Amino acid sequence: MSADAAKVKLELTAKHFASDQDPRWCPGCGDYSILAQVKKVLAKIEAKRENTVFVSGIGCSSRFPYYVGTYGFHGIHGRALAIAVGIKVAQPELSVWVVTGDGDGLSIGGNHLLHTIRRNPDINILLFNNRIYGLTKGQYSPTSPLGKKTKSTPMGSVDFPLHPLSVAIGAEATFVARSIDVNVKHLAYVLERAARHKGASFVEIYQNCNIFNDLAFEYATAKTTKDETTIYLEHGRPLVFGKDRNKGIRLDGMDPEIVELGDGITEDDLLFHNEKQEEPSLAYLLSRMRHPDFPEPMGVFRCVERPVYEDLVMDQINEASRQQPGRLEDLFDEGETWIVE
Amino acid sequence: MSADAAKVKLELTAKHFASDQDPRWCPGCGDYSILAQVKKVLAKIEAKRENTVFVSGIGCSSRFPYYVGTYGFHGIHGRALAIAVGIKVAQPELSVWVVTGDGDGLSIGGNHLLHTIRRNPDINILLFNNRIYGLTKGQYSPTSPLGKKTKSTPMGSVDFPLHPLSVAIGAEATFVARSIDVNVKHLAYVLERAARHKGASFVEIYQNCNIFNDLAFEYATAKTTKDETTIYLEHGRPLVFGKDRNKGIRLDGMDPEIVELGDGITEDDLLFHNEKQEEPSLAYLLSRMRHPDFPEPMGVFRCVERPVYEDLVMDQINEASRQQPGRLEDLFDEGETWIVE
Amino acid sequence: MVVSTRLNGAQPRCVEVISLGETTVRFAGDSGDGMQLAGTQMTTTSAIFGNDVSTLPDFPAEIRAPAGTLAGVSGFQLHFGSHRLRTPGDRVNALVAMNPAALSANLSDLEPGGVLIVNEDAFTKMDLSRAGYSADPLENRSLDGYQLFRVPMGKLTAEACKDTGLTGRAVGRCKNFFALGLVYWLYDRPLAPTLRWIEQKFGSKPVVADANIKTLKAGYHFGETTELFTVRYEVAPAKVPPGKYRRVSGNEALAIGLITAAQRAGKPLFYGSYPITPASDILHFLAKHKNFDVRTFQAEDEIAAMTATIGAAFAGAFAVTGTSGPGMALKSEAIGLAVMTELPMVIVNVQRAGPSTGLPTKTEQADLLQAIWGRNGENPVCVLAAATPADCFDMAIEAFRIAIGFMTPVVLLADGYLANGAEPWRIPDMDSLPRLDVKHPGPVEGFKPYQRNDKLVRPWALPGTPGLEHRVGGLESRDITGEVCYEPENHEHMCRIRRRKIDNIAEAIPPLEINGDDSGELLVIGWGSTYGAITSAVERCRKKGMSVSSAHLRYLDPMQKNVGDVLRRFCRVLVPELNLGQLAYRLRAEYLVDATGFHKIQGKPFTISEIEAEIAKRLNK
Amino acid sequence: MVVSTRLNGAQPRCVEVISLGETTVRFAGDSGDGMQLAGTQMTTTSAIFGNDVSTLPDFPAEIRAPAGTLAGVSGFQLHFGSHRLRTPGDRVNALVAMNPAALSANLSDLEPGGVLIVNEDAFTKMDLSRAGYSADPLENRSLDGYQLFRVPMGKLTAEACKDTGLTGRAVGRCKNFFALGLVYWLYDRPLAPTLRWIEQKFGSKPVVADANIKTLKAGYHFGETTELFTVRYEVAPAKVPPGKYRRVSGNEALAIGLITAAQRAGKPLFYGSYPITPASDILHFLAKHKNFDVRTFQAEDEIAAMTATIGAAFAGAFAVTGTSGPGMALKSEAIGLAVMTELPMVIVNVQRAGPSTGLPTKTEQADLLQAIWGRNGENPVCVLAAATPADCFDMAIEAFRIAIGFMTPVVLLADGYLANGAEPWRIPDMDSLPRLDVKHPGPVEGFKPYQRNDKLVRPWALPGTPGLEHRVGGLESRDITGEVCYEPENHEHMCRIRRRKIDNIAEAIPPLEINGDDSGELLVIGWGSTYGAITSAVERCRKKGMSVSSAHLRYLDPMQKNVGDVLRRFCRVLVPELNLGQLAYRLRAEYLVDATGFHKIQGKPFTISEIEAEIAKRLNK
Ligand SMILES: Cc1ncc(C[n+]2csc(CCOP(=O)(O)OP(=O)(O)O)c2C)c(N)n1
Ligand SMILES: Cc1ncc(C[n+]2csc(CCOP(=O)(O)OP(=O)(O)O)c2C)c(N)n1
Ligand code: SF4
Ligand code: SF4
Ligand SMILES: [Mg+2]
Ligand SMILES: [Mg+2]
Repeated sequence: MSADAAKVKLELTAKHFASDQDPRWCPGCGDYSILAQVKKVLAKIEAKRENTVFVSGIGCSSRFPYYVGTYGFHGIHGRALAIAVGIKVAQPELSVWVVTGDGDGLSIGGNHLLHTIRRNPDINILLFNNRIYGLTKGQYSPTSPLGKKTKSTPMGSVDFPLHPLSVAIGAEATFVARSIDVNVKHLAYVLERAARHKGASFVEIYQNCNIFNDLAFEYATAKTTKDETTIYLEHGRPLVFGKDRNKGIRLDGMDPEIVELGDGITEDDLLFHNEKQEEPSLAYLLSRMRHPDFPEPMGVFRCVERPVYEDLVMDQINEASRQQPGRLEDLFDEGETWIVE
Repeated sequence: MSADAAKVKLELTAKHFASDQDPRWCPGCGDYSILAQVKKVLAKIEAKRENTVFVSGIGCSSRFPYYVGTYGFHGIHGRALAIAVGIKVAQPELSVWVVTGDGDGLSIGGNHLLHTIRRNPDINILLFNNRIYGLTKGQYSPTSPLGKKTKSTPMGSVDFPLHPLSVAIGAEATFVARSIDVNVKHLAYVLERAARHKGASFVEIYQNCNIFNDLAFEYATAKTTKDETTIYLEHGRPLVFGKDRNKGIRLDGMDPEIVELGDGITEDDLLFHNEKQEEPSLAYLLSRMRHPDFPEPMGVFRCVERPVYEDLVMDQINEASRQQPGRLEDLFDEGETWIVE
Repeated sequence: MVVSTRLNGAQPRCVEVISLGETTVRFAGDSGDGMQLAGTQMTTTSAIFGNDVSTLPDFPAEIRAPAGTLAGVSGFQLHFGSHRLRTPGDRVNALVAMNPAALSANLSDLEPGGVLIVNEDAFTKMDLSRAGYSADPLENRSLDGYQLFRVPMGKLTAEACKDTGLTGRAVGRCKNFFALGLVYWLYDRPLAPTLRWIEQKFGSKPVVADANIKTLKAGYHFGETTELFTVRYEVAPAKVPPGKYRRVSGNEALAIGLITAAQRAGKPLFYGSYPITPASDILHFLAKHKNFDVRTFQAEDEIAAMTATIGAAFAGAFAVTGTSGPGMALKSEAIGLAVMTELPMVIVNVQRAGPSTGLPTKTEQADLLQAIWGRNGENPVCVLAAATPADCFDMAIEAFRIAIGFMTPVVLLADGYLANGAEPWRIPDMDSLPRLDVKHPGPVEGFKPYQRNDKLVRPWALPGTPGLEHRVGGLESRDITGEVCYEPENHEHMCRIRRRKIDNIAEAIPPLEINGDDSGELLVIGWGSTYGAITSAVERCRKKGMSVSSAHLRYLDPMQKNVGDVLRRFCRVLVPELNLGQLAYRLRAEYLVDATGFHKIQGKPFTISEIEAEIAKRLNK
Repeated sequence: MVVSTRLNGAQPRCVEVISLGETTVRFAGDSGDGMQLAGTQMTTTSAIFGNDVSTLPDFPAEIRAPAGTLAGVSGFQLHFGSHRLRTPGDRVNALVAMNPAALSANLSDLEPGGVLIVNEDAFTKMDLSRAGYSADPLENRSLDGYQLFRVPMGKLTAEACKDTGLTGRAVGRCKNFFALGLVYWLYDRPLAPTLRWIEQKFGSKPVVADANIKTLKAGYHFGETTELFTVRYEVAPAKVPPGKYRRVSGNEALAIGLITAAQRAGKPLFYGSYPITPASDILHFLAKHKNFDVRTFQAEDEIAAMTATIGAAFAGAFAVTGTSGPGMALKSEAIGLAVMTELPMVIVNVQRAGPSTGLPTKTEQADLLQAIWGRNGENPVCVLAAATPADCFDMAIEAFRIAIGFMTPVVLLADGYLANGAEPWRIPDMDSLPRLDVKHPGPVEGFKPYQRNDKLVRPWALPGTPGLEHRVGGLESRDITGEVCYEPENHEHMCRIRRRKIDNIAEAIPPLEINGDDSGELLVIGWGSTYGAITSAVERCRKKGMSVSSAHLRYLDPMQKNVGDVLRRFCRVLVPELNLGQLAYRLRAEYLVDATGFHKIQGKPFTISEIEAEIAKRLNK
């Protein structure tokens, strides 16, 4: 099969995951690109439509399930994760994806994020971070930077933002990653990694809302700046970045610092990425590297194994059933009984 | 003034902060000790009863406000922090304390914790962690360890716990500390530090629930073990612990390890605590040191400055009023008007 | 064995035996005194003996108040009789008080002239003052209006345990068996069931078993031999339908009913809940029965519990969430999502006294209109209410029958009184249980998720089925196809369909039955846990010749088709409720009938006589 | 200046002038076509001209649907007349359609024979197909039933801008001014107000200003000179009370009212809210007015917004939270806490079409019984509803008057139609504004937080005041002292007091007024935003001689004291509502009056004629 033929096949299969609804995002919205990559990855991992469920809350991003030809659940604001956990516990074999926004997932739904992450069910959580409330037409969100002027903050926001990955690592997530809507190859890579991880995979996707928060991530996407403002994580590799890949991140105690390679500093002096490090402090530290002080890490921050929630639930059920198969007669007879004649 | 006289004065003043209600916790509950220390610290910092408000949610711990002779608000389950923020924004000059439990503050109230911490209002948050739901008579809580058998988990909990300090640091708290109910001196020290910090001070207090989770912290309180299972943080000092203070914590890359002092290893090789480190990764790493793998750090993990929420709110109001004092006539006349004669 | 010396009937001394049709005994003591145990033992014994029984525990609001204080008093009330009983008894005929606080907290419920047995050893200066007594009530004639029996239970228990090897505080903990033995003698109860229980329970601790047995017998013998008691009571067995019985509380019955429904349908049972008094015991019960494929999910809050339940229903489980009032309020937004997606599930609200946190351990019926109206938009669900503890079993199954039959969330209301109250439950025959047949569509072409059947019910298509891939959500859906639809007419159509579908349930439920004549001067109509008090009161009034009947609603939305008819056949309608008039409001709005309320909102159930008196008043008797 | 050539009255060609009492114009186009701007300009111009006006924007549900699609159509409807208007008009008399999608989406609302002005340049193949047309409606006679005017607005606009220096896409964006100019000519509107506005708005961009001015005038002249139009309309000024006016939408009026209330009391205004359509604009408005000591708090969710509002009330601010239906459901548990703690605050619910997410941008009135009953326990609050956009100002102040006068949360209901609809508002005289006097207790000995005055109102004691230290909470409090209290009688007492306190509000509000005769055959009674349609319909029917009156409820709980009386003075009662009968339910339950509903639940307001027809039907006319 020629490369072209393979491509054709792949695209056909991506179409296989389209629904009969036309997406209704604004022209130019970053959500389109993410949708395309998700469908491609579904094809690549050979997902079955009937065994896949997309769950969301409310927001522009949360319209996502309508556009995927699998099962779908468009929930209420902030609750996608709890719906997803219910689905997973009822039918552990389903492949469950959650699409949420920075408002949906971190504002009203922040608590479910913490608790779902700690329970570690095998679901894939995609948080489309556009640093704004899109659907309600432009209020600041929990990820909007301090001082951000929006409809609800005409003098600038006074709320210090939350950083999704730091929060997820605060809850000790087993899989944490980041990508950007327009970097489609990397996005597809990260999505595939998330899909293949057994446990709760948390992916933050920088997404441009060209209507209410245009260019929020320009620093990380513009040709002229992106090499200096982002750094791509590779497992086992040193943290190198820059147009000429001549800069790196070194640790000074617990503080990361940017250094130039050469002049006595080699890659060996740099921080080496280890996504499998049990101790999540490294992932936390990476999540703290932020523009403009640091290049922002992209890729898989952390990927470790931990038993998944629905397995533990089913283990207990199986164990209990093994010890004493459930018979209604026994249930009725529990405790003391007496016979009246 | 003799030491005794001073002590008498201090105790009198602690009484000054008692209410007319008798505490109704179970005899032996750790909450009593915390109440005593809080009252003592209120006296020590010369708090004014009328300018102090204690706010809580629901739980055994949340009965706290009834026992303090200041203003008090016993809220609903999980919402103490939001109530407190409302109070603070309405009257920034009040001193506001929040008392919450591991269920109240981390289960139903987890989201408010994240958002309050990130906003950084000047309030003191005391989370009484007894790793159980006390008031509802003994279900596991988000801090209960995996496998914990409780009324709602007869076969053991399958939920990986949250760790309050890690969560708080995930939200980049400006003040994070930990103490234990029975270690009254240290508790008083930490409470005083929390009170004096300008910003949201988050304090986890290990609290024994002798009815539903007795001895959960025995490792950290028993004479025979506590020196090995806890480590007291001091700003600028190396992390030394052990009965003979002959052990320490050293960093191996980003992994902490326990080392014995001597044999070539000196205090200088150890990790030095720096509560003022801007970068919270150190605090995060400390929050990850857990029994039985590590001695658990006690004391102030992190204490940094950041503008406080209510000040920023009031700054904007003052600035707006300075630019154009609010006159109703102007408000009514905004936009286009016309006159009908 | 000593027990063989028990002289049934033949009295060693001259003791008068009074026969009672029914009687009420309350055990009261400190939380640590084992009163719940004594009470349940006597209940089982009486049930085995053949009485009808009804019970109510009374827990202190505090977890563990300091010993000896009023806040720490724990009580257990048992009503037993030789005929059908429906409540734990209006007034206490005999009170056992293990300490001054228990006396102080319970005396007002004891009938004048009632039997009062006190553990006089506990009437020390310190305990008197802890209970707020300035003078010793045993000494100052303040108890003259009762038949006071002072029993040095502490000493006598110590005596009984002397040779058992039991020592120290453990001896003190046997006191409840002394009290129990004494009461057994007083009411001529057999010791055997309790002896059996002790042997089973403490089989591995023979010293404890021995001490408890000796103490129980010592109590019994104390009654028999001391001159203190000159009267003894007997309560003959009742005529109860034959069968195998056990005692169930409402929460137990409800949980058993949920498991039964799921098992009869061959489905996993999903229970998503956040602990809250008085609903938590359902979670505890279910978590202990994972061998029935029960998947309990202790959520981070009620909203997660509710939405996880919706997810589980979408994925095909028999999905339930349970809570109490404040939690119900939190679920309200999400229940709307369940209504929109037309998924089957059961939402249990074990009501407690509100508003807000209210009196969390006390009972009330004030969430009815919340259940019906407490959501945004036109948001109809089916609302049911259980009438007695054992009825919780039937209503749990009924809730699922309706939920799956009509693809709708069903709210099942219970309350604190039902939850903790207990009554004998005739264990049903397996064959008598309804079979709940669930039909899921198989793979088809051109599947339409909102294509309805003649009852307006849409199909329950399960993820995992090829070809049925579809999407549901909280936005308005186009009928039949289920896609998002902003068209005005479709919205009106769907709002009306959702309402009509609920109304259609009325076709699938039995008509309202009348207790008493079909028409007359006064109809007393109620719902939920007031059933026992209302029915008994009406029976008493009818015996006195009053023209009164009663009816009890288990279906609150929709109501049964004949409710309007029934109401209109009576001159007046009285609605006793543990609220300020919510069912009355509903009946008035629906049927324009001048139903007037009788309200009690004290965290306590109605007594029979309260309702009796109100009936008489309404009939000007 | 060119404008001076405007030949008022004297027509250069033979044009018939028709006088209208009122008329309705709708501008419709793509979201990017500037229709909202054209509409508001014409509104202001008409108001300044002296007409009464009422308007309604119609936003697309999607943020930015692809250009040219149906989903992207944005509309603005203006009703103006020479007498009192109360609605934005039932049917459209003249429609301006800027593209095929706008035509397709709006044509059904245009009256038969109505004026239809289309931008024919936009009827390209691509745009036709985007709008779902298979054939060009301008060509296939499908529009024969209307007065169709095909105007090449694109070309004419380009022409007009030719010498201004404006180029490219910016020229296209002037098209709305061409349409506006043409419509101004058609209805004989003065250009001056819009010219002034353009100059102000684009003062710093003279090129843009110049282009817009030229285009506006070109549109006007196109009407004047082209042979296309043979008829022109005039709508004489209305007799409106003298005074200074501005246009307000309901959300603006509500926000202004809140600020006014706080300012009149010398209090900070706290507004805790989580964004939600259609309530968000209140937050936006308030956030822009921090110079009035407005402290806006965009919370993490509605529960935080509600509880922060409770905290702010406790600390003495004028505390408000605002939301829409789903958010209201989320707040319900916390509202109970506000009820228990008896703190004053205002809870705004700008209702939208439910249930669940429903039709989030559409209007509905289906949260009335949620407001009254949607909480656990006996949980009464005061419930008010605004009747018109400008009435939102008065009701916001009234809500605070009651909240602080009775120490109670007050729910103020508006809806999407009021929120976005606009009408002229006579700017009140400062002296005519109520002064809201708040009294906080000063330092006293033995302060009792639940000591009530004769209206059962407890004091509002502020943290910061020495000697008043006290604690409040969600557990039941003992009356007077406020300490936690589990006593049964106290609970009943407090439940009844909380209800009675709300009932007492009826003593402090004006009686219900009747529009029409005091008695008669039919009373039409409504609440909220249906005011305009009901009142106008009843007036029309009365003119036709029917025996019908109307009354409008702004107070829903408690209702005014004379409501029962009013209802009973009519043979029949009709209750039009944008729900399935919630006020009707309440009236029936409360007064046992056979009030029957007339329902519309399509996300849209009633038209006057719908209600007119229903009245006629009910009166068998
Ligand atoms: C209970 C509730 N509160 C508020 C809303 C209004 N609302 C809808 S989406 C949204 C936020 C959207 O922001 P985000 O999650 O970041 O999604 P985006 O639109 O940016 O993709 C809000 C506040 C709602 N639908 N339900
Ligand atoms: C909305 C709501 N849900 C549930 C409850 C029941 N409830 C009261 S306290 C509590 C948990 C208490 O645990 P924690 O916060 O750890 O406090 P502790 O009693 O252990 O001090 C729960 C679940 C409630 N009061 N309100
Ligand atoms: S508003 Fe922003 S996030 Fe929403 S669809 Fe438009 S561009 Fe995308
Ligand atoms: S149950 Fe536990 S936490 Fe609660 S008062 Fe008793 S000992 Fe303390
Ligand atoms: Mg967003
Ligand atoms: Mg706890």
